[in-house]
Amino acid sequence: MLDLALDLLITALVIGVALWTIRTRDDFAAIVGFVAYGLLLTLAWARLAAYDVALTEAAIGGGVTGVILLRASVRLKPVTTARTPIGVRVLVGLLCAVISAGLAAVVLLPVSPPPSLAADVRSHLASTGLGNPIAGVLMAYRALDTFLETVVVLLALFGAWSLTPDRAWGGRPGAPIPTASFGPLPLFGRLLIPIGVVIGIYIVWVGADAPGGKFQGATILAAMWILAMMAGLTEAPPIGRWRLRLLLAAGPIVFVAVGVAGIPLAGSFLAYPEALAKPLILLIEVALTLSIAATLGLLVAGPPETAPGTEL
Amino acid sequence: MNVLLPLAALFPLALFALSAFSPWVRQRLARLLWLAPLPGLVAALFAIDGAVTLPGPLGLALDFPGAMLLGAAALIWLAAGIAAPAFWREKLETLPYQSWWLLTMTGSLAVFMAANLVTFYLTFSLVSLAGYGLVTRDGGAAAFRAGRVYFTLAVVGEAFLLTAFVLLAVGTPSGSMAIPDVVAALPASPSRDAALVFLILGLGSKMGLVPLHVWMPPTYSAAPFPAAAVLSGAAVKAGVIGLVRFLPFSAALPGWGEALAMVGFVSAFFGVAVGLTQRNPKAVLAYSSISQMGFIAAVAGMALAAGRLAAPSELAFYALHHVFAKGGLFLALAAIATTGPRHLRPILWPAIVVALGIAGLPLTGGALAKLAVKDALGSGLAGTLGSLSAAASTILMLHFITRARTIAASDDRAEAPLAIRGAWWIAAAAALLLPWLLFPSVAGSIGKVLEVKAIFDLAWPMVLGGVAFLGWSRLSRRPELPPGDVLIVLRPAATSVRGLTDRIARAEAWITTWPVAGTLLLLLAIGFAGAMVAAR
Amino acid sequence: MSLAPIDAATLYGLTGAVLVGIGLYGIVLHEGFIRRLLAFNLLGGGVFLLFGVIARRGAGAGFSGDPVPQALVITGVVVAFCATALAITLIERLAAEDDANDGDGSS
Amino acid sequence: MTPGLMATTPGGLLLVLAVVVPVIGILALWLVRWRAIEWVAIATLAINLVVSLATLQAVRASDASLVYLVGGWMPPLGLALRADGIAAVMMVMTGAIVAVTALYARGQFGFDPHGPERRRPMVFWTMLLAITGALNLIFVGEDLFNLYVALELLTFAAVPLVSLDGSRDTLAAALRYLVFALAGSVLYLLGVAVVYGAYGTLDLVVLAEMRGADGALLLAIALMTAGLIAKTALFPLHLWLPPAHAGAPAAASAILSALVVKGSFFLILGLWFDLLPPGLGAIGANGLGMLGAGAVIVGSVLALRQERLKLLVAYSTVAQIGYLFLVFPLATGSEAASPFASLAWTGGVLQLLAHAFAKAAMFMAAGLVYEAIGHDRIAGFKGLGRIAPITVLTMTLASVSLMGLPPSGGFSAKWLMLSAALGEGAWWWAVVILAGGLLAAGYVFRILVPAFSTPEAPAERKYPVAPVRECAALVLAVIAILIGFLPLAPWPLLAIGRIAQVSP
Repeated sequence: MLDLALDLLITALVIGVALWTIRTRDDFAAIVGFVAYGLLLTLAWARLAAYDVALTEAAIGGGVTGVILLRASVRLKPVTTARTPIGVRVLVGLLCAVISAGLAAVVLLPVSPPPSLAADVRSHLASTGLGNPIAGVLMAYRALDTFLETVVVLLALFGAWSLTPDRAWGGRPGAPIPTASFGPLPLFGRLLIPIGVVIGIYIVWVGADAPGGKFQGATILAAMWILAMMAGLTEAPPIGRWRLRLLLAAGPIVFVAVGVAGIPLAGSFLAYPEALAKPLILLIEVALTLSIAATLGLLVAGPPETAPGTEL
Repeated sequence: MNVLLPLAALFPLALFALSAFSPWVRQRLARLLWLAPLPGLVAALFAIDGAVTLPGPLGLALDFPGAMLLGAAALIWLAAGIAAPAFWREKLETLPYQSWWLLTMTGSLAVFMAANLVTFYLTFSLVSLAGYGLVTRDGGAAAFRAGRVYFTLAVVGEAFLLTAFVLLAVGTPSGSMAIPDVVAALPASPSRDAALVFLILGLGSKMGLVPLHVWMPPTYSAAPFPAAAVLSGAAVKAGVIGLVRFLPFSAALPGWGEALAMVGFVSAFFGVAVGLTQRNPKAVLAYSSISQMGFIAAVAGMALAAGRLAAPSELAFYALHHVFAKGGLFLALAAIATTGPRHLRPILWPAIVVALGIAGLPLTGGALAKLAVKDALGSGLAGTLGSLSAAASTILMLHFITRARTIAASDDRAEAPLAIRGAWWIAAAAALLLPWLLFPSVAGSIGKVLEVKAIFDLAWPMVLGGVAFLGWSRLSRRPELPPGDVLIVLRPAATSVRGLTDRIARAEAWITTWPVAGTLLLLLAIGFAGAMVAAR
Repeated sequence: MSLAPIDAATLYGLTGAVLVGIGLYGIVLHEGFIRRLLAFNLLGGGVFLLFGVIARRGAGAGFSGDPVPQALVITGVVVAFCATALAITLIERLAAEDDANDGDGSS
Repeated sequence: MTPGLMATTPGGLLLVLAVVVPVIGILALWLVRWRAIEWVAIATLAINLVVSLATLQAVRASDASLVYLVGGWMPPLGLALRADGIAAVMMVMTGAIVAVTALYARGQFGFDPHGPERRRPMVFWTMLLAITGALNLIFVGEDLFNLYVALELLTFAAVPLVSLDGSRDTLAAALRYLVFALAGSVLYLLGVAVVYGAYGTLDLVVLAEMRGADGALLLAIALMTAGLIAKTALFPLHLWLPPAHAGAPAAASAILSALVVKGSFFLILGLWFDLLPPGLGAIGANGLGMLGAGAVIVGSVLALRQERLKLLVAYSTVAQIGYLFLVFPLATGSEAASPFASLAWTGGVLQLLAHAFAKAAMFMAAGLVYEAIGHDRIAGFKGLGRIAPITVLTMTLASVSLMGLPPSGGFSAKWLMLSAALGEGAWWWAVVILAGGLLAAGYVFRILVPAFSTPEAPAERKYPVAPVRECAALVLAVIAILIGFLPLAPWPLLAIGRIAQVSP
């Protein structure tokens, strides 16, 4: 009963924050609302016993997305616009309500027994050497999805870079940051970053058998990198630098190499020979973590805005 | 000899391609235009009953009616090709005009050889659409206005024709697209009536059957003489060959036949009536074409009603004369316009003979044409109407002659270049003499032509027409209508179409605003779900 | 097919359905692209929650939920983030262009 | 479960290559020396073309789908790739157009092998490869979520092409495109969730065997369809297309208009003909047809009114997409035992092919016109035939196909669809097809007439254009024509391996 009350509270809060985020006329307030929404969703995922997802939601859905939104909010002029006529709002509201009602009907009238692949996942998990079933899905059964996802992430970065002004191509990502080599931030950074890096690596490492994994770990690593950049401890490398590009591409390259090696060794693309499954998967995860961390960090930093040549 | 068919069709096209890539050819192209139809002429003489399958859906075949029209069209293209450079002189140097000329010619010649539906549609479209370039050749607001009307009617006509062809194909169980096969299957086809309606609409818009004739007078008025000569002489016959090819003469369809005949006679008399209100001799000739094409449609209709197997040759023969007569008279106008009174006679006199030949002047080619279709019309009401239409044509042709004189050059000693005069004389000779050569193969013994009764049958309508013309010309106030008559009524409709597109554009601008599009997205999601649940 | 029990899964499922509605409303009606993007992310949260409910209901074989939909959500969250990052960058760049133009006083 | 369907077939590896080769190309592109990037991209696309041709050949030879179980895992747990006849045809179309576009785009965007690295070539070639891979995956993917990832990949690759130029207008167009497309994707994803909740699988073949007329499936299909038509820019959801396709550089517009919108369309085909239980689509299919009809009319009318060539061509795409959706009512209304053997089905595929080639050619020609005379205002086209004869020839041939004159792919498509419509007695669809043809003739003539006419003063070419680029555009236009030489009858190839035929 207490559980249900807690769930009720969380859902009420989620919906309330969502409504507020939509309703408020202040863009910045809406962004703050959205970050709060992300945190609440994390709770919701935890309540649904989906800890991997909760971690992902906290790290990416709420975390990095929130950071990027805040980055934008600082730069954008607040726009207040006239409200649409009430008739339109009512009409759209009705239509949305109809769709919600349809989905609610699907939720309220489930198929029984509920379809599930849990048993299938379980029965084949041993052959992957993994303990975390979600890692099994991501790295074995649906490895193609994951592989493409890494390509999507990379492509999003290239897409963001495509918005670089022509003169700034090859420069360092992001707007020039006024370096704060003194004050609390560098100190804070020096203290926090090593801890964060350790935690990030740990999350990747346990991801094979317990909740965690490359995306969540990579997010923490990326966060530490961003922190280091903000603290003036390091600078983002110019986007033209070959080693940076190799770092970005390393994950997909290792992934595809292991995948292709699977054709002769295990009979299929993205199949792992049973004896080597776990080490190979870990190898991919490590490479992906590095690449994703770098990609996320650079996505947060944004495309270059100043011409190259001012550095080095 | 089969190779002559693709050669005839593709030679003008090849010349066009060559000119696009070779400056040497381009510079001389104007003087070479007359060469382009020669393979067509040769094919008409030597490749009768040939058939060739081309790649894909295309195929060519030539039968006797097709060969007559192919030869005639090639000859008028040749004559006009001789006259054109002399008429346009230095203006000819520009390539685009010549490319339109060659493209139109390709379609105009190949349509007579089309063996299947796709080829016919292709060639029919080509002659229609490329003709736009000829109509608007000399620029000017009137030409572009006429061009728009021409183009609109052309594409509308093609849409009708395409519908008809698809219906023909759908109604052919064997799946064949060969014209003889689809026509054989037509009488029993479930979509027979619809196919015939669209066929007549599609071909009728090319032939200028009322009320799809509105493009013809403004177009011929605006088009330069050589262009008008080939358009009226050769291009229009794409519609005639359509009737020849697609009407199922092997099966008597009295209802359809008589309906077509009625439409035809309406055009025949309407053309004369409105033609008399025209002052521009080009417009008069255009209305004469409407009238003549109506007459052909009437003959085709009566033949269809009776299931007359000889109809294709007879129709083609009649049309052959019209190719030379009408094309020739436009060339004659070109000559008259550049000739002063002193040298007018050798141009005008043949023009009078050829013009009256259209009305059936005894012993001319036109008389033979009338005699060839006499049996198809029969001796009943249709026969009488046929004679009356000859009387009407007489009036119109006399009117034409009086109008033609007025455009003669004012410089007394001016004389048209030999090329133009020569081209006209070639066409006139062909109009007067060629039917004599072909008559025996179409309608039997030449002796029929010389019988007293035949001559009388031809003569009395002309006398009647002559008398009527005298009366008409004495009227002090004669009505005048603009070329294209009912087009005047349609102008406001064009404005309202423009208004409609304005409204569509405004609606589109509204739909493409974000909230509206978003709302539509939601609506569609809900709508599809509703539609599928409803279907359950 | 019978009515679902009122448990946590159902509750969150209904929440997901409501969030979808709220998100769609925002996408359609907001003027500014940053707000549309926020609404898109709200909407995404709702969709993922629906996946989560499906996962929860599919618990079995010793797992607290069907791992497959959970894995899909993880992939989906990352993809949604990428979309957001790309869109935000576009929005910023567009704003910068507008600023530059305003500064010129031209166009 | 049919065992033959769910095992990797010989040649199945081709499908993996179709997806992986472009990805490897992208990775290589960012790692090789700057001066080599064009060669990397072109080599990748050449290999891709070979792979797609080999796929088509393998499908034809075996008269069955190619299947590959990725990682050896059987659906529903694992992901399968599958190429049936129509997918193979789509792959070849994509491979060919992308490869020719690459030739057209070589040396463009300020590419200077000896200068410093530049933004636009890097972005263009990256996104071109990404689009190729994403489309291949869309054609061979079989898992609805896997397809979602492919769709997003496609969108993320397409958006930077729209704003490649970097001007304010193109940025705005790209943003509008991206956010509207995202709204579409999220609706699609919603449908995926509903499907998984009801069936516990996302594999189309498995689903086709399990499907029943339950509400969840219908809701899912409705949501996914709505999302996908937003991405396809079907009227009235086409708000993003004209500015995006008109604003992108010519080579990019060619890809966007010819191929990218076809990706989401292909998925709608799959949903309606493979997933939707038979008999339930009748009303909805007519609805899709009506939207298509609206697209044909409104798109064509708007095309008639444009002053600029690229906008005209973009609106022509709106109209031509409309024809594609006429397949739904025509093929579901067909009396043939299998809709895939029907005239309408072949007509629809032909329309897709013909439009892809003709439109790519048209956009490339528009780019060449711009380069030749420095603008693309139709009113200023006088004398173009003299200045750029090959380009005008390209436009003419492409136009012949767009307006449906024989012999051309556009004509064959029109003919087959008209045959289907009139054969079924559904004359109203025939009226739409014919009206669209009339309007297309109108807008095409608006371009060609001035191009063929003689200028008052001899016009001069502003900039030289490499003949190979003119020929690239011409080749695509010629292919659009050559498609018209294929037999005017249903293609057995398109029926190979359709899911609905193998399941009861």
